[in-house]
Amino acid sequence: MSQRSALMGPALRMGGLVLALILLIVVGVATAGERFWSTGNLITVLSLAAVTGVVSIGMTFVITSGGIDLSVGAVVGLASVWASTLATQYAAEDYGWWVIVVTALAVGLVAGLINGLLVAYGKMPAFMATLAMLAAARGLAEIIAGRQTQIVDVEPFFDVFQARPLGVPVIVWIFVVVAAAGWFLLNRTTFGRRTVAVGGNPEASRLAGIKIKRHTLYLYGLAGLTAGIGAVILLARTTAGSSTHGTLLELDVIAAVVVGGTLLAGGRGTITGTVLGVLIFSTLTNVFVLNNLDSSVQAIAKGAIIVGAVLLQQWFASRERVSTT
Amino acid sequence: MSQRSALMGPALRMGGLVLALILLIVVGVATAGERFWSTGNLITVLSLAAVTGVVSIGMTFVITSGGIDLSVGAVVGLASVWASTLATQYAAEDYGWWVIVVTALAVGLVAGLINGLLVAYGKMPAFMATLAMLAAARGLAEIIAGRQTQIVDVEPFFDVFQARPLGVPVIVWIFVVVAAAGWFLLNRTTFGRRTVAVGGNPEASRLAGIKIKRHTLYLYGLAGLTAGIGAVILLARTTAGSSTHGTLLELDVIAAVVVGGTLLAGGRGTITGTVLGVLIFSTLTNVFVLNNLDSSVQAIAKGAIIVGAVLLQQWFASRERVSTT
Amino acid sequence: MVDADPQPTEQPAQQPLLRMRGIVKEFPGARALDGVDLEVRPGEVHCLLGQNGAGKSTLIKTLAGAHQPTAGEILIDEQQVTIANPVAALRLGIATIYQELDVVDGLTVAENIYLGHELATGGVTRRSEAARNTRKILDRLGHKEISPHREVGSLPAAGKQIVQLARALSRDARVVIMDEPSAVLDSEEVGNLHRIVRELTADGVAVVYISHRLEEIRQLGDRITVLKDGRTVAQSLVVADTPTKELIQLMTGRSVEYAFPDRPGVAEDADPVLQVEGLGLGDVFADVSLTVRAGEIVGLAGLVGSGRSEILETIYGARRATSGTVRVGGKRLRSGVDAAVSAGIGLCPEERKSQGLLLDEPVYRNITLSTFSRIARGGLLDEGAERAAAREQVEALDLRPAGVDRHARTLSGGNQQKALLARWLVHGCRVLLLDEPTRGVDVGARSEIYNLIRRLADDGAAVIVVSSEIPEVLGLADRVLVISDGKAVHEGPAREIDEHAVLDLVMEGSVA
Amino acid sequence: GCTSNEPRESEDTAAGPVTVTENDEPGDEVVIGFSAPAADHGWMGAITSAARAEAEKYEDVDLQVAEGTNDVNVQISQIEGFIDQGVDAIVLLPFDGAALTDVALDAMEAGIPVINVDREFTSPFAARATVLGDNYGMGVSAGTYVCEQLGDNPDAVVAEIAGIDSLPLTQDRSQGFADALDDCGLDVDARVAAEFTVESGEEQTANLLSAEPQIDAIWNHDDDQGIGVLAAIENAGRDEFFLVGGAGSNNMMEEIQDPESVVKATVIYPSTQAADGVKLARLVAQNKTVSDLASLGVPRTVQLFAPVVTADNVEEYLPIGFDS
Ligand SMILES: Nc1ncnc2c1ncn2[C@@H]1O[C@H](COP(=O)(O)OP(=O)(O)OP(=O)(O)O)[C@@H](O)[C@H]1O
Ligand SMILES: Nc1ncnc2c1ncn2[C@@H]1O[C@H](COP(=O)(O)OP(=O)(O)OP(=O)(O)O)[C@@H](O)[C@H]1O
Ligand SMILES: O[C@@H]1[C@@H](O)[C@H](O)OC[C@H]1O
Ligand SMILES: [Mg+2]
Ligand SMILES: [Mg+2]
Repeated sequence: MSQRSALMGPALRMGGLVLALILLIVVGVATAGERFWSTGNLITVLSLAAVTGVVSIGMTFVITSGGIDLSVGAVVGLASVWASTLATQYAAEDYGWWVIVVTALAVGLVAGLINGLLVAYGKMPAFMATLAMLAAARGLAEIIAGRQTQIVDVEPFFDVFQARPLGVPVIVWIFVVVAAAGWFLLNRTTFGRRTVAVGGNPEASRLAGIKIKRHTLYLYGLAGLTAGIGAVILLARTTAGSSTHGTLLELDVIAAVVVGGTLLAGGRGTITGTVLGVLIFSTLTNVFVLNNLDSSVQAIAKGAIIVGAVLLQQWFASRERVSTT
Repeated sequence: MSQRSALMGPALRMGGLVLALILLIVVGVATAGERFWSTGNLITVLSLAAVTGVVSIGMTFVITSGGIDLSVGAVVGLASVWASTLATQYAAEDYGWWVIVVTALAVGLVAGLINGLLVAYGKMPAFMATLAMLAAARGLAEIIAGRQTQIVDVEPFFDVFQARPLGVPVIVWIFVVVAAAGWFLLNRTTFGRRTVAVGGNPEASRLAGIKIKRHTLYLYGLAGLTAGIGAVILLARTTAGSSTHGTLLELDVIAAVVVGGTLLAGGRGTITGTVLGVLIFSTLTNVFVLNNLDSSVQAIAKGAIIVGAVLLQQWFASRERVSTT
Repeated sequence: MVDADPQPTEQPAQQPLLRMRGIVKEFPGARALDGVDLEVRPGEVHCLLGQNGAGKSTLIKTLAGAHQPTAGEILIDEQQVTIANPVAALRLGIATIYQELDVVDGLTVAENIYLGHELATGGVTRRSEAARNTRKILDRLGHKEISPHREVGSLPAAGKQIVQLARALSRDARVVIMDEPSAVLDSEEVGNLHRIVRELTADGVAVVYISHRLEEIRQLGDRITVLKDGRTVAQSLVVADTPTKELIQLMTGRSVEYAFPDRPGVAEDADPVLQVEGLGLGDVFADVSLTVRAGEIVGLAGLVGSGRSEILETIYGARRATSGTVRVGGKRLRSGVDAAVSAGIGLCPEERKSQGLLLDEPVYRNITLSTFSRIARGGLLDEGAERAAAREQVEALDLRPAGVDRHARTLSGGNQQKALLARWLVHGCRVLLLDEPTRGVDVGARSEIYNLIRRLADDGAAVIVVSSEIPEVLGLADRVLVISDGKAVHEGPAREIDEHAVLDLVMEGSVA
Repeated sequence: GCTSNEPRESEDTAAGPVTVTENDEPGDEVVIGFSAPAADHGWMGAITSAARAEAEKYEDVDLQVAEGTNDVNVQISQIEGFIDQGVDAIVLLPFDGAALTDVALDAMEAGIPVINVDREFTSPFAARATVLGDNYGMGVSAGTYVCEQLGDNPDAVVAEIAGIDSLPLTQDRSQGFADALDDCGLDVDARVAAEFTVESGEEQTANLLSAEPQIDAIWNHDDDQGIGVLAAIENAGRDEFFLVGGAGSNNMMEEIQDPESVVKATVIYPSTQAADGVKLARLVAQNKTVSDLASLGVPRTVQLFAPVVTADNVEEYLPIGFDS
């Protein structure tokens, strides 16, 4: 019984999400038919999900640990700008496309580590520390970009990131790989288990010998890193760096993670849920556009989906609780 | 001794804020001289602070109770739009300017109560419930406004709200009155005590017989109401309703409240701190404007101020703990 | 003997495994330890005794690396060591079971046990090996039925305690510290725990054992160190040679009669104040009926997890009953805590900190938490009157320290319990529901609390007490309900039943 | 060939040599307050830089540039500051014309002439002079161009990628576009709205292209978001349509020069209008007259031309392009 429920629990919890996604797909097929259910369109949906998706994986870790990162959108902007300055592009011409990638990842990582320092060692509430980073990163990005959109001209970069192995764009593959790695990291490694522990009971974790400060530092670093990857994807998709990249991304990301079933209070996280959450929102946008619907209506639908998904989840969770007792 | 420390504690905590504000004022005087330190400019600073200030008072209650309201900015937009539709304006011409005010307050209140229902009775995390409201309220505002800015033509409305008794604009008086009422409500009434109790330990409060659901409902209603007042102020200032009013206001408001010393985790709230927080940010903006400084630099400064204020506060708090011995 | 020579000299040859000398710990606001000495030998059960707030938990947290001592030295095998953090302690072979249930609800049993020392290769967890080892340890603890893959959040308190024990065992420790491990366990579990402790000591492991249950210390302990006000007042007394009376004298500085107050008996015609009929809550408990008259104390005895707390909480309206009714003074109660409170029911919950107190609020606001609205006038607080009401109770209950503006966090467990009782004394209750009112409370405070409960009943309140200590239920209550597996299996006067009979009933019930 | 609506008074900002007149002789020192929305995209950035550059040219102008902001509440306080400070003139590109009207009126009442740029106030008394882009006209120009190219095909699929939908100017542009298409029997088959950012341009376009497997023409309101629009088109490997841009950025003009590109035209929305505003403000403050006009005084309204740039005339417009 306890064995079964341990396996059933997550499955049940996922139930609501899968249901919601299927519902959206049904609506998509019913209203847009083949225009929706075509390889091309499905790839569009996945491509559009890539940035949010990758960043959501990092965010899943942060939220699972009981934290939050409001700065990811701004960090995506900053990383995209830094990785596309003329200096970076010259270096990329000289040394290789990876210079761009490394720059973006490094910027993301460093910004994340600063967040981590403030939260872990400065003992700032994560909300405030990352809100400060949000403001500062946007400001810095604007200064670096001089408020210009920076067009990337490094062909080898596009050769790599706009390729389509097996017909699927590289950026979608990146999403898939990051999600899989995130799943493994969260569920199969000490790092992941400690993340859950820190979120569930920080004091117990500390007493069990986990260096929670250092761990927290890493977690925000990880979130920053995924923001860096997000920036690379955006560069590849838009061919340009801009200080406006990632505007309000943080809200989409947090919504996807929490709608996916990760507890905002920490102590429970699910990568599968996050991926489903991301897909639900990007399918929603797609269905709306396919039907030429107004973005205002879409905003309302988005609100409704958040409410519906969270309530449904709670309903599943309460059923589950009854069934285990 | 413990009596004294109970009084000293908050005073010490305020210390950092007052210091920061004085610092900013010194910078203002040093860099802009009379242009900064003139009645006219000080009134400009206060007028600018009015919307954020009023909404921050409501937010202080929500955060003190352990919640958060991300929707206030969107609700300000929605209320401003609804209170300035042609229908409302006709009614205002017929019955009086108060129709506009009542409409704005009612819209704010109802939106807040819906948040409250979702949080209290739907048991949704406040972050998610109000994020959903953010999306939905913006969407609805756009639809109602038909994406047009709605100009208010009701002269009596402006007669009231653009007056300047004792040389100070009515909207500044509104801020003062709301802040005073908020202080009284939080510190001197059972409503305030309940708010602190619910934020400090919801389960204990519930078991002590406090109706925490109903109270939570009221709290979000209150926050919505202050958003409605904010909308009235914006209407008075801009003479127009717009679905873009209040964009990103929530972040400024939350920053001001938390920088002011209200605990993001709940259980402790301070209206005085909130007012200081609001003034710090609006003075900052003003000093930057007077010195023609770049908004990018300002964003970075804002981030730094958040970090500095929160860290300083922690330092004061730790000193305070020592000094009570 | 104690005063004459605190150093026992029976076995001078044996080298102490662990020695703490002159340990001082200052917190901002308190000198928790003021020169403590402790000496522990391999293979012994060394008991730490002291009133609430004496410094026991602080001492062992110092040993566990959770606190840094302000002064003093720690020696292991006569070598001086510094224990900078919990990892260092574990590395030195010191494993600790803390007083609070320090488990992570979202992780499985196996993951909790190996938290911080995961079985892993290059950071990747070896899950099946962890599960296998966990099964072995649980088996050793007599809890085969707990699956290593079960989420700990779904275990009852006693189960979580088992997990904590298992975690300590998994560490291969030389010293295992247990801070009130028996507080959440019922008698059967306690027996099990004692068996494990003996196994450990047989292997040469030293156990430092903290408990407020003196009989337990008699049964299990080899030597005792007594703390009072952060100082060692007696070191390494041999249990067998030290009478209980003397221990109490050492702990409290006075002699306390560890006795229950007299039972005046309830008048036949006393009004039934609380009437519960056919109450049920899902599959947690069913068909509970009971009547409590004015002046009567009814005890609920049973194993941990048998559903007693849930019964109280359901009567109180904190859980929504799936069947049955509750009446107070003949009037049927609608559900909801607020209805119960306004009908004059009060509940002192099981978990003081998470369910009872606003830790960062002053004591007086904790005491008036259910009455401040009533004291207020038209919604305006009257803090003067609140302070006065609180001060009155603080004095009556001898709550220490007496300042009502102190934060509740700074009170020891026993005093926190008194503050909770004071809340309902200010409120004035027709029905008082007490869930484990003496858990973690020292002997001195304990008998004060017993007297207080009796006095409340004598003043006309109807009282229900839940306690896992059967003698307490039998000694305090007029009438006893034995609960087993969510059913009342016996009801009768407390005088007519003894501990064994209760245990038999409980066992039968859970077998049935 | 292509025209927009006839400008009532036009100043030749499009191209051509800069005329130096006696107006450029230094006069009394004037302090001009300048306020505009946040420079969060190239066009708006160009607006401010052009204004600054213009002010640099005059030793008698002290331009006080307030930080760009999209918060009307903050922008109002900036104007209040200018009034309080007693500047000689204010050049104001409001985030929302309606919302800034009242404070502009205050300024006028305080005797400070206000030059309104781009987004129009709702009261004629709120500005001494107004320099307007022509948003409706922009839509008309784009629509007319599309009609010219597709006019003979009534089934042609026309798509529109609008800018920030909640701005009145976007509504004006869409209206102009729809009206012009209507004249040749076409309509907008699919419409999405981006946010003047590259990212949103890419995202919305990707969805749009998925939704419409076959398109004949697309009008994109804004060349800044156009970078993203083009990227999405590239990503989807589509080229069966032609694209018309909006605003007139350098890189769209370069695309127009490239015969391979889907970009065939863009509609100019001059990023020099705030610079014109500064010029006019100086003249007003110094009590001068626009020299090429016979009438005395600075005109009340200057509405700029919204010409269509195509491969034929792109050379002519390149000098006034702005960087995204
Ligand atoms: N974190 C802390 N901050 C301040 N003072 C503390 C802290 N922890 C403990 N103390 C002080 O240490 C004293 C001893 O507390 P400790 O927890 O060691 O008592 P104890 O003997 O374990 O009591 P109990 O039997 O109730 O568990 C307390 O009275 C308190 O004043
Ligand atoms: N912040 C603090 N300031 C002062 N004293 C504190 C603080 N935190 C804890 N204490 C002290 O720590 C001691 C132990 O606290 P704890 O919560 O462990 O209670 P306890 O006495 O061990 O409770 P119990 O024995 O009932 O479980 C208490 O005596 C309390 O006075
Ligand atoms: O984005 C620009 C907008 O802000 C301005 O008002 O008009 C031109 C546009 O391209
Ligand atoms: Mg203790
Ligand atoms: Mg219990």
